[in-house]
Amino acid sequence: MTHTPPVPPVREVQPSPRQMMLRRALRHRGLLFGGAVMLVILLIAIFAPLLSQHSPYAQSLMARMKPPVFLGGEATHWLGTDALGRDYWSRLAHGARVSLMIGLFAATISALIGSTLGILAGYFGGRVDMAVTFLINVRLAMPVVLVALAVVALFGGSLTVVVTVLGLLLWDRFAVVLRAATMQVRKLEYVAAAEVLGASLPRILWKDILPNVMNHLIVIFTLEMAHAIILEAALSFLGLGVQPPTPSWGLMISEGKEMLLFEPWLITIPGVALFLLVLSINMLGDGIRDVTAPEGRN
Amino acid sequence: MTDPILSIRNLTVDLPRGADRPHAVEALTLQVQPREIVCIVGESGSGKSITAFTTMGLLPKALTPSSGEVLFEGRDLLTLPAAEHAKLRGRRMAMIFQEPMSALNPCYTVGDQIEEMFEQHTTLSKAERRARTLHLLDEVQLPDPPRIYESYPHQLSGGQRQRIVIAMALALDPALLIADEPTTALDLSTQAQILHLLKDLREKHSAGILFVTHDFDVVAEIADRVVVMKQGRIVEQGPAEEVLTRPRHPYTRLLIDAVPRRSRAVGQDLSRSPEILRVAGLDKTYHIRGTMFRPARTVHACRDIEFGVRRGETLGIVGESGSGKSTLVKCLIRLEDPDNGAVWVEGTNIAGYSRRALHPYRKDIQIVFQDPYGSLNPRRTIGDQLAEGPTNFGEPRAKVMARARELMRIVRLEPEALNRYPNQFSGGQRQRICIARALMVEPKVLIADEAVSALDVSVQKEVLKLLNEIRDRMGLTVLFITHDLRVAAQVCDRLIVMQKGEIVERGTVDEVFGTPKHAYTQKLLAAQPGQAWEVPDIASLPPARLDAMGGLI
Amino acid sequence: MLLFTLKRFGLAICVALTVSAISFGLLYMAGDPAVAIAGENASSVDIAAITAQYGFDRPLLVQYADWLGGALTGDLGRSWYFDLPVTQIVTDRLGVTVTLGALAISFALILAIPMGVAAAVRPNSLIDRAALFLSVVGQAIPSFWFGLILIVVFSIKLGLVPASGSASWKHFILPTVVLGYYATPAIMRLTRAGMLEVLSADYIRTARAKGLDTRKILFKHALRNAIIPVISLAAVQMGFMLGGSIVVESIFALHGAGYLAWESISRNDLPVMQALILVFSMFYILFTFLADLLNAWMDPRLRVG
Amino acid sequence: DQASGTLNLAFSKEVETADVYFNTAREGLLLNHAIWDGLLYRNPETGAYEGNLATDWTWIDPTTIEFKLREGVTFHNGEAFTADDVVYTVDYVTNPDNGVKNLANVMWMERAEKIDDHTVRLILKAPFPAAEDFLAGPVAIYPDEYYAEVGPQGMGVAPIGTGPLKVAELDPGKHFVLEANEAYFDGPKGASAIGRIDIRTIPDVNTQIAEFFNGTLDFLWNVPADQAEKLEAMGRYEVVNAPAMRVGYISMDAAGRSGESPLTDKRVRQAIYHAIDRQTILDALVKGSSKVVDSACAPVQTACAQDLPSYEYDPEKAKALLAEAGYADGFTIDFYAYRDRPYAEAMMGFLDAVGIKTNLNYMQYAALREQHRKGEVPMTFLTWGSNSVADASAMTAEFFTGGPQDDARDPEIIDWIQQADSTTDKEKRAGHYKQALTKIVEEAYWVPLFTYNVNYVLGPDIAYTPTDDEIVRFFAFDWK
Ligand SMILES: Nc1ncnc2c1ncn2[C@@H]1O[C@H](COP(=O)(O)OP(=O)(O)OP(=O)(O)O)[C@@H](O)[C@H]1O
Ligand SMILES: Nc1ncnc2c1ncn2[C@@H]1O[C@H](COP(=O)(O)OP(=O)(O)OP(=O)(O)O)[C@@H](O)[C@H]1O
Ligand SMILES: [Mg+2]
Ligand SMILES: [Mg+2]
Ligand code: NI
Repeated sequence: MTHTPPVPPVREVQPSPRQMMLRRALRHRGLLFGGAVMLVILLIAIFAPLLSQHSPYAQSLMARMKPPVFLGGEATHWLGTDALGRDYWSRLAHGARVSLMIGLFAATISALIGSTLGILAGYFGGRVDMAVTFLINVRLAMPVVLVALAVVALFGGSLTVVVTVLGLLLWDRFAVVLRAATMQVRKLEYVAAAEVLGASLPRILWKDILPNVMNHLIVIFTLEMAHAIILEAALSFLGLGVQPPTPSWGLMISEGKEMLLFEPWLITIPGVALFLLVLSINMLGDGIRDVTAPEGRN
Repeated sequence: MTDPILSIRNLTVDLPRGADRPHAVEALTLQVQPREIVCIVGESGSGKSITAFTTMGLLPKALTPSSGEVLFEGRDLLTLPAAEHAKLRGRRMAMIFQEPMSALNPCYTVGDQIEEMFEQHTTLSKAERRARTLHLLDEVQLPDPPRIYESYPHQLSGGQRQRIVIAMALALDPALLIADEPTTALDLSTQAQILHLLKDLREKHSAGILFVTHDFDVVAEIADRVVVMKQGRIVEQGPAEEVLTRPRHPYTRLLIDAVPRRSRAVGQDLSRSPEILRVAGLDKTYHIRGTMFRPARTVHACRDIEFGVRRGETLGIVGESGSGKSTLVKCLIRLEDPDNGAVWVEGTNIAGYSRRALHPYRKDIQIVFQDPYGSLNPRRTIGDQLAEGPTNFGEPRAKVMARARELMRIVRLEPEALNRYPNQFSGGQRQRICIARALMVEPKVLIADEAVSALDVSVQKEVLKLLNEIRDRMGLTVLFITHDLRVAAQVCDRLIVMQKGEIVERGTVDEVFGTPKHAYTQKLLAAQPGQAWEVPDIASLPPARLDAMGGLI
Repeated sequence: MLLFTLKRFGLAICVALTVSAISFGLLYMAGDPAVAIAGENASSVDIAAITAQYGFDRPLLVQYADWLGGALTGDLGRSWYFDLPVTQIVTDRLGVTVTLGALAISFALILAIPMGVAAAVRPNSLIDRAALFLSVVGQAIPSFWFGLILIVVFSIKLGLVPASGSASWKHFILPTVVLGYYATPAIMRLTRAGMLEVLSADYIRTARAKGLDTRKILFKHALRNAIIPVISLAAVQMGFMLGGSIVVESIFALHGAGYLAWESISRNDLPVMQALILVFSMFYILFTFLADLLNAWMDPRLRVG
Repeated sequence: DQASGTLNLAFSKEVETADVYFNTAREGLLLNHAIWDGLLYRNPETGAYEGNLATDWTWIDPTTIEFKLREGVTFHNGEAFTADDVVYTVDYVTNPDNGVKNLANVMWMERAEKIDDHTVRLILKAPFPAAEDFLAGPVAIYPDEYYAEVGPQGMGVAPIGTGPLKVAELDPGKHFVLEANEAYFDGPKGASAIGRIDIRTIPDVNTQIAEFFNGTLDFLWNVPADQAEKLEAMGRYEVVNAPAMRVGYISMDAAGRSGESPLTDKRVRQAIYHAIDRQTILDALVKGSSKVVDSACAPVQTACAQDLPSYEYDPEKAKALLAEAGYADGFTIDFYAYRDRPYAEAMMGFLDAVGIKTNLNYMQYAALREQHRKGEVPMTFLTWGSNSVADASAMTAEFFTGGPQDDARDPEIIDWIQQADSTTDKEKRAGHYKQALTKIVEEAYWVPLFTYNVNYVLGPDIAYTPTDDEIVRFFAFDWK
């Protein structure tokens, strides 16, 4: 055998991971739907002041509970007014901000706590893992709704308190999933290779572990974001969520619930909005999970 | 000639749209006679398993047979209703799979799982079923059948499990037995036993066996006839003796040529060159914490390991799975901390160094791992990963990238590949990239831990050649870990043989393979399949002639 | 096994202790409990008397040790509100909640497992899509909203079932649906994913090669393996449900532990809250423990050889 | 409903114990009236006090009353009612060691003395003009032998009284079944026309209304104004609105207990008074028979003067006052509340309009009261129901006599109220109260808002006339 083998060409057919992800994303119906709804809500939240000519706080006690246009109301308040005569559309639009903010911040706090714990436990194993597992167990054993209610009841329900409490209570899934994912990635040989090549610990965590557990992180982030939004609504429903007159959707449902049997639209409108938001976040999360399924083994 | 048991004619199986080729199997024709072992060989992805699955009626939903026929006992299986086909399975045709570890349901005793065959296909009473099962267990040479009968799969070794699967397959005396790489996952001595068992059983049960493998040594050991496949097509078939010693098709020749020889052209004399790495008294014990339901135990993965390697030398480390080979190298590169012992690299003992103190010595020893898919980070470009090492040792980016480009050329990849991601490369290409990555920091010692085990023979050959070249060109010292004795013989200067964490034998290749002293080494050597087969010298064969379609004339 | 059980038990105690310590600290940090005991219309005179009577002027640690000592002997103190032993109140209310939780988890399992299996057997089929739809929608429907809608439709409009209370089995229908529906998506997804994974496992291929009929393959070989993680999840969900039945109980006026918890929060009845947090966490620990045992029984790999 | 002969009612909160001396809930007071009797009875129509367990009573001196007890009365368990029961009850509840919860209800009594089996004397600690009202309200007479045996806990789960209704079943906090007391004496309350009353606890108003629609509840009370309007509009149910003794008010930290605060400036407080359109809130949200008040007590209460100065709704004037006080640009302040969130929000809207930004802290009553007592609350919306005691002292004494909930700490007011409460001269008393109430308005220590009202909704086959003291008299129901 005398000939040298030809230089094997790079497999042109295979696009880069990012291109593949994008391609899959564009074919994923759930992701597109979730993304679109989410985008609309996001835009509404951002441009809330421009989209409504009334202030969400302006009361008009003589024009209470005016029905929305589709139930025979007037066009000035096309979604009607609430029990204090405030414009429902304006509150809904501004409420999108609050709900998104609660979801984002609470999920961010828990992501920071949970993924740090999870990644450290998964990477180091041994005692660190035991300690983290214990913490996770403690956290799981605490009844979330009960503790959240108690804390909000005792410390008052400002936005900050609610976000912090939810953030401090919802990190378990981050920790559990990232711990498992990190353990898996840590066993892979490229981590060993990086170590042998003299990479420092932070560098390995940052460059080799984090990017490869990122898809889990994002998926859990969306789940917990939805979870936080629903929980806040539940707290508000029980009267222990954020403080009025902040226009949170949960609060709107809680205020509208009083008239459930007589003016059902009062609770239906924010209820549907909340449902759509949570639905879109969840679909987005599911989509991301499908789309970012780690490629490699074809 | 008697009637064939199985006769596949002109079979074509379509792949789903978007696959890299339109057909998994194309225009395939083959026959299996009673008491005949027909081996299908070919590289990964050539359609061997698909052929087997089509016959069994176990094709994944995505794949559909589009033309041809599969005649079994006079009936065309492709047109047979699924329910009828299911009735044949297990009773008239049976199958053994590659992965014994996962082929059995972990939730039921193996006795129960064998008995299911009788339950499904016969009307035997409970007691009879049990008796027949115990008999089968005895027949596949399992010790203490009543105990095995009550065991769960996880309580048995891989070889034992494979025997259970075989027992299951033979339960109802099928006319056809299909074995899809049944020994690939087993170690040498177990493989030898299973092959022996199959040969015996063919006689006793008068079944025809379709045996799928990619290992020519196994073919040489058991095949009556050989079918060679490439990309879904049969390129050559004939009696074993004929195909193995006088292959006619270039592809068959390429494959056989790639089979490592059992000897190596003697390299340069190294007795004068200085010792670059020395290991002494190295111990490593794993304490496995008792998990929820299992008691704790300790494993002595390495015990009192001692050896030295000279500059430019290739030291082979062989031994069965679990003998401690990987643990040893992990201790050398300090992915694990040895419990005891010293590791001298050019006179510096790095065994006890802290992480920080070790840093400058890191680049002296580099490693290439087995799994071509797991050893590259899928989220980083090749260039970024190649640059990792030198960057960590503070080299300027420009210089690093220049070197990366050069190394890409050395491992025969285009420099543009640096901007791509691992998923855009094949397994063999990935192994080259890993070698390049290891070489980026200009190591003194390169460890290859089963670096070619996961590759097809032809690719394996390329990579081995590359390694050889690089070693000679750069004066590298190589620790070559493998369980494949052929490979070891071909690339190593000296060998050490490990068993249960200890070195049981050492010496030059000729010493170890020619006059093994330790019983374990002897056993290992004896278990090699196809020893009678002398790999032909392809260059000396007459040139092949092909028709326009790539078929033989 | 025994050793393991003991270890698990020890761990469980540690977890429960930590939970109780955290909640104790948290609850006592905010405000003077004496006011809570005195109640809405009490005057200033009453409050001073109560502070002394209950010993709220002692250091927190002493109070905790006191409480813990009592808890170990089954004495969780007296409710400030009802002035009855907490143990009595809690055990009294727990019945409804445990019944509800058991019904709800059964409902969820009965709904989710067949759907999950059906979805996995025919991926991308109509039933798979329906299951997926149900699970996505189920995750997004706030349970309080769902509960109110059910009352309006099934109780007021159709008059099929009572709206509130716990007097007969009929009263449990709506709460069971609301609470159970909440756990359904997760269980269904896990069943589906587990079945999909198991169905592509080698031993299923072996079973098919043996010529077994589909029913046997699905139910004997596949489901048994796929169900193992579902058991753990169901245990966790059941634990969550007990703690999370607050909303459902308050809507349907079920006087269970969840409702008691919520009321105790409004009443600042710390001994009861404290006990409930402890009880809920104990339940969670108990369920996960039972699930582990059940799994060990189901999965021989987890048994001691 | 009538068919089953059972009247179905719902409490919206759990009652901690049926022993009325150990609960402070409104529901407890209702049970008190149904199961027990006081010595006296206040006729809800005339407001006059009538004999109940006592047939006759005379003031011997300002601190001694002598009662002639009704003869032939028995408790539900058959125990005869005598002077011993009165003496035992008074001695028990006034003994601080027994830890009665509502001390204010009983601590004005010193002791009781038995003269003979049916004559008893009550000795007061000091002259106490509201004594008759308390004796007609919260002070129930217990059976001495039974109570000595079972104590508060036994009484809590198996109450025994002399009242028109007796307890047939009791599940603490959850469920009460009352039955008519066939042997009830011929007193001012009258016997119960309905044989059986079933009271469940249903916290959610919607659920209550749902059950009401289904006919599984016969009567609702405390129905919020909006829902009551809708129910009335349906035409099938009778909705009755009755005034309540509860008064809503904003208390401001004039004494500066919570630290540096704009509210220490009288002009700022007056501005707040001017800024809130109480009438509009009342018309839009509170509705019913409520009235805007300027008194720090309920108009129905004795000595609660109504001809007081007032501040009309005038946002411009409010702004001017603020500017004068140096807050032309307004300020931001914490605002606390514990109930009626929409009312609070409405007030916040009005304050916002004159430049006062408020951060709402909506918390549980216990927590708010605790913080208020510590003097950490600059401004809060509170209400007070006076335990249905129809006397101005039930409110002013609690909040303007220098106690921990006194945000004004005005020595003059403290003095006037103390003088008023230690005299039995009705004229003088009224005079002092008027002085105090006037100064509270002038200094704008509080913004008294409005009285509350209660909506009662009657099922189709129910006959009942609600009263104006927030007390549902279970024994006064009848079928149509
Ligand atoms: N379920 C499937 N869906 C799509 N393509 C498949 C599927 N299974 C196999 N293939 C494709 O069919 C071709 C033949 O595969 P097959 O499994 O028969 O290869 P093989 O010769 O058995 O290889 P190996 O030695 O790796 O087992 C390959 O290109 C493979 O990618
Ligand atoms: N991290 C670990 N923890 C516990 N036990 C381990 C660990 N790594 C290896 N072992 C055990 O140590 C022994 C030696 O393992 P090692 O991986 O070194 O074998 P090997 O010779 O490389 O086998 P193979 O050929 O399968 O790669 C085995 O019994 C293995 O189970
Ligand atoms: Mg194959
Ligand atoms: Mg190894
Ligand atoms: Ni060649």
